[in-house]
Amino acid sequence: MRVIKRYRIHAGTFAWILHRLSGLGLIFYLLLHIWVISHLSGGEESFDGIMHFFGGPLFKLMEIGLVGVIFFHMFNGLRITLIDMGVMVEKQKTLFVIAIAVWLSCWGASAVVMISRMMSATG
Amino acid sequence: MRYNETTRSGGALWWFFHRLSGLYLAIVLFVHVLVLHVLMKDELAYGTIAERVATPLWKTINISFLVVALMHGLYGLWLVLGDYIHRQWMRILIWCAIAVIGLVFTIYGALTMISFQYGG
Amino acid sequence: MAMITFRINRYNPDDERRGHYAQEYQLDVQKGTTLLDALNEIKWKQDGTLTFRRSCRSGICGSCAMTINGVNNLACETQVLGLGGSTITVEPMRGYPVIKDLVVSLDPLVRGILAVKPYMITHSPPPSDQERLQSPEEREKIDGLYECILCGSCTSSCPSFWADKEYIGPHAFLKAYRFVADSRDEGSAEHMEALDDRHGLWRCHTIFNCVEACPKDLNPTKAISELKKELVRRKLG
Amino acid sequence: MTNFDPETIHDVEGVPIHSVHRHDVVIVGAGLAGMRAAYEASSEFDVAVLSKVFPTRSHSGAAQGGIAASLANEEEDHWEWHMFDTVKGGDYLGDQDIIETLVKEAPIVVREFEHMGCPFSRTPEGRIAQRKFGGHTKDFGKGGPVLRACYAVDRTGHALLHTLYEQCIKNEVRFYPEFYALSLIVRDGVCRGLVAWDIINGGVHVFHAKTVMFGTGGYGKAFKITSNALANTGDGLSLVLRAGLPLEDMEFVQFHPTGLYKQGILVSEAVRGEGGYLLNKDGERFMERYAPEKMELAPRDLVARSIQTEINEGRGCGENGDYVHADLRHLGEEKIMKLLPQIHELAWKFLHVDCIREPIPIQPTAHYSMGGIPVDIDCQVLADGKEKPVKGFYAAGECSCVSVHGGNRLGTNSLLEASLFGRRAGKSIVRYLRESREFPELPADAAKDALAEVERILGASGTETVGAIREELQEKMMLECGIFRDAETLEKLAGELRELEKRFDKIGIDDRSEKFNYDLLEAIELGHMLDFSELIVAGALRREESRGAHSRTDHPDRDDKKWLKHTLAWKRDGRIEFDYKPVTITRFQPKERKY
Ligand SMILES: Cc1cc2nc3c(=O)[nH]c(=O)nc-3n(C[C@H](O)[C@H](O)[C@H](O)COP(=O)(O)OP(=O)(O)OC[C@H]3O[C@@H](n4cnc5c(N)ncnc54)[C@H](O)[C@@H]3O)c2cc1C
Ligand code: HEM
Ligand code: SF4
Ligand code: F3S
Ligand code: FES
Repeated sequence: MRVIKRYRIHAGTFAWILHRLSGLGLIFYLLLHIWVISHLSGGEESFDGIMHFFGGPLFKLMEIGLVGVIFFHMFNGLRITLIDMGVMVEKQKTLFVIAIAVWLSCWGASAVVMISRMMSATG
Repeated sequence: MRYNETTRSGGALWWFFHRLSGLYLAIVLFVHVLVLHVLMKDELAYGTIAERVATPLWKTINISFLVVALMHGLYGLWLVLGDYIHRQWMRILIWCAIAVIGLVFTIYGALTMISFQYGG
Repeated sequence: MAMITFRINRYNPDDERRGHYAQEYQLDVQKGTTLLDALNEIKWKQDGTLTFRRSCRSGICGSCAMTINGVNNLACETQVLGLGGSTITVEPMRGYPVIKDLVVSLDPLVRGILAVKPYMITHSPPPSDQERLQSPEEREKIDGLYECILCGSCTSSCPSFWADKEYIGPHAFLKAYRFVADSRDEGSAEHMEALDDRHGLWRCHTIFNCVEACPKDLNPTKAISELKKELVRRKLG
Repeated sequence: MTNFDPETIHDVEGVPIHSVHRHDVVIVGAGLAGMRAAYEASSEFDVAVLSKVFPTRSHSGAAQGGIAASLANEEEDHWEWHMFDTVKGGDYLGDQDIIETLVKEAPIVVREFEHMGCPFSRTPEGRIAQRKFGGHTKDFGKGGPVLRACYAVDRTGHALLHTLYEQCIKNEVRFYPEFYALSLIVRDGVCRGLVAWDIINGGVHVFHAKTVMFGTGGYGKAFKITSNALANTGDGLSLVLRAGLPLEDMEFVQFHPTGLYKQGILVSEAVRGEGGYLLNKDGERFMERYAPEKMELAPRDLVARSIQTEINEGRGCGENGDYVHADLRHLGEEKIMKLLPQIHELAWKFLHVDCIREPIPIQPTAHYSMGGIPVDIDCQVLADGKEKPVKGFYAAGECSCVSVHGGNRLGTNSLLEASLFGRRAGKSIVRYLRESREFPELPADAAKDALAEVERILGASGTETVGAIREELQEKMMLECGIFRDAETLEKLAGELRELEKRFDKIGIDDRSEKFNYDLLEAIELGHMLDFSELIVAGALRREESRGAHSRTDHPDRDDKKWLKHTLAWKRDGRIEFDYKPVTITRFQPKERKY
């Protein structure tokens, strides 16, 4: 017997998919990060070499993205943890809006700081 | 349908750990991101990083962060895969693979941290 | 009065090859007409082969749960004109095997329920000639839990169920917690036994689709979070 | 546990061997009556329950208000008072010996439900909470309304039904959900099982049983405006008729005063019990005219007739003047949301009326069938309607007539009846089975009629449609055999029903598949409704008096001399035959019924 495979995407589904993707992104980033940091033991040259490689504007932009991903996973993770603690289970929609708002404002603020630093560095 | 021991996951403690580690990561990571990615004045260079990494306090924080983040993240990966993969042997295989990755990276990362010395 | 098009996802088990297909019906709809009224009208006047479950037509039996414009709801509680729009899509609930047209198999629902030992467990004998006492405050704890009509909307809407056919499901978690939260029940451990399982609670990722889908405005997610905490508490001793 | 032994399974013509089942007890109906019996009997025997809808979807779940028992949790109450109210409410047609059993055992049954885990509402002391309900009074009608209806907010039926389902699961009752009973196998006064249709997969199944019990519920669907579910088509009644057995007091159909306008969906009596007013188009509390003392809390038949009179005499509300208002506004938001949340929800979802701010448009709705399968106090079905039981055949609940409700059922007495007599049926089945170890022989042609019926309808390709005939039946029954009746219209209606039956022979259906074919089932159900509707009309025509819910405008008074008796009716070779039996009177002599 077959099953139907369509369903409306509610906010919760959306947050869950993003949380998944961001979580998966982060674990792969973390593995990469560990490898990068391991260059520290290789001494100054090796580390600065790789840092230089990651220092271009493209990677700077990606870094802003990374901060966004971290912040999303973090604030959504906190939202889930609050729900699990029984906080605002009945007002989940409000909590969802708060989480998204906090995420966007933290990300926005960080992005402003980072972009302006980028500007001053290049300019 | 029987829900019996062979499928028992022992998920309770892992679930709890996921929340706790999440909280811990939220604090450490928030600071980490602010300090290193946002408020950082200079280029990320060997000097600036290495100086910090070498202090014992930062060493402990970094190592605990490493372990907790790996466990949190890899268990998260297991959760995701576990949602979609139901064949028992595949599950065992994946569980082992994730455990190995975890072990390798923990050791690898920890060695970097512990062995590192700077300016002294 | 408005002419509404009903786009109904159909499936005839005697014609496997054709599979699922959409068929459209037109109907003049008045204020006050529920979707169930409309479906009945279509069945009785236009096409007797159109098949769906229904009984109470007053939102208490749970028979007529289906996916309406992409969300699960009870047809008998849905005002057609309240949906807005001139086309309404009606599909069988997602995730359950389709038996015919809008009728789905209830086996996954029943399986989930059976897994949680869905009955009050007591060891001490009840007082003779008297009820067990339960204060109004204790009784209040099972409000929002015992009202479940077993319509299956919640579990059908849950992505975890889509991925795992043996997922016990939010409807069953709600049922389990209905007993765990009952001051008279003495078998919490037994109700929760099956929940600490790979098809159990830990497959719930707090997605809240179940809450959005529940036509009785119940909150399975709340029950789930209470159960998770309870299980952890027991594990930690 | 099971009796499965291939050697002993009989061949039944036309039915594959794997579709022949054996159980000690086969119960049709998973409402309160059916499942309460199943719970009782399953402690010792192998019980199967068939239901045409999934068990928890039985119509018992729709009951809102409460279940009566003189627990005296809230204030003084006695079974004698409850008995008096029931006798009087039934306009003295109820059998008093049986009513005495009903009211005496009521507290036991309700407490058992509590012990099973039913989530009753509670008093501050932690006891089962009780509320007022129409017709239930203190001190043999001399005091005011009494708090007697035990309730779970306004979902009492739902709470009870789910509790029973849970307990049946615990007792490992074997459910056959979505199986439709097609015919009974009664030979030589012994019931040997029944034939059923597997709705999901299609196919005729035979259930070979030592005992069969019916808890198939009511038949409100024979009327246009009804509070009943679409599944309440009274199949059980006509199955019994077709097996050559009689039905009792079929002319007594209760109309509930407060149905949602047009939909018929019930606005619980709690709406009156908690203090709602009934207003006509002039905003007048018209019950002052009909029951100055009890006002809105008078019994249903009286209130329903009062509303209908207001409407008939041009004091109804709205454009067509065909409804009145139930007004809750003076109760205030807090009380409404706390005590009557489901009513608020119903009015909002089905009429878009917010009862905190607006009155609810209501009209009388066909609600309950007092008549049914004649049974004795142990729920054994009576072959002659009087004392000769059919061996191994039981019935309880709304489909039966033990006669506790007489001519008119009091609110909250039927949940009580269904569960109490379900329990008694279970107990007497257990007693019976302890004696008889053998399965009665299963005739080889047991499924003949059922197979023929299904085959005929699946192949039906006439021009008449089930929908049209049913609509006509429902409309006619409502108008011509409804709250007010008279000889002329009833005679006309009898003729019209015969016409409808002829048309029914010429139906055609669209869906010819075997799997989940509601087209087929609706046709079978229509056949049942036509069958017993004839009996209702014929019984109503004969009973030349007004009693309880049966109200003849051409015979407005109760006539105890001629009509203090139960109607029994058979259908033999298409002809209706009548017999009567006396009413048992013990404590309370018939008196005029005034409120
Ligand atoms: C809206 C509403 C509100 C009510 N409120 C109250 C109240 O507050 N208090 C009170 O005391 N009473 C109330 N009543 C009356 C009371 O609910 C019913 O009389 C009682 O529940 C009947 O129970 P039952 O077990 O006899 O039948 P039901 O619960 O109707 O069950 C009938 C069963 O038989 C099955 N069945 C029928 N035909 C077949 C077939 N051919 N094959 C297989 N299965 C079949 C059905 O599937 C179902 O499982 C109310 C009734 C209605 C309609
Ligand atoms: C290095 C940082 C992090 C990594 C690599 C990471 C990774 C992951 C992954 C892969 C998942 C699984 C997602 C899923 O099951 O859908 C997950 C889940 C989760 N993460 Fe993180 N995470 C990190 C940081 C955080 C932080 C800072 C929080 C904040 C509290 C957090 C809270 C959670 C929670 C609560 C879950 C469980 C969600 C669920 O059950 O579905 N994580 N994480
Ligand atoms: S919890 Fe709600 S959606 Fe789920 S089965 Fe119960 S009533 Fe339906
Ligand atoms: S939708 Fe599913 S994942 Fe959990 S919160 Fe509800 S059960
Ligand atoms: S028909 Fe019963 S819930 Fe819709």
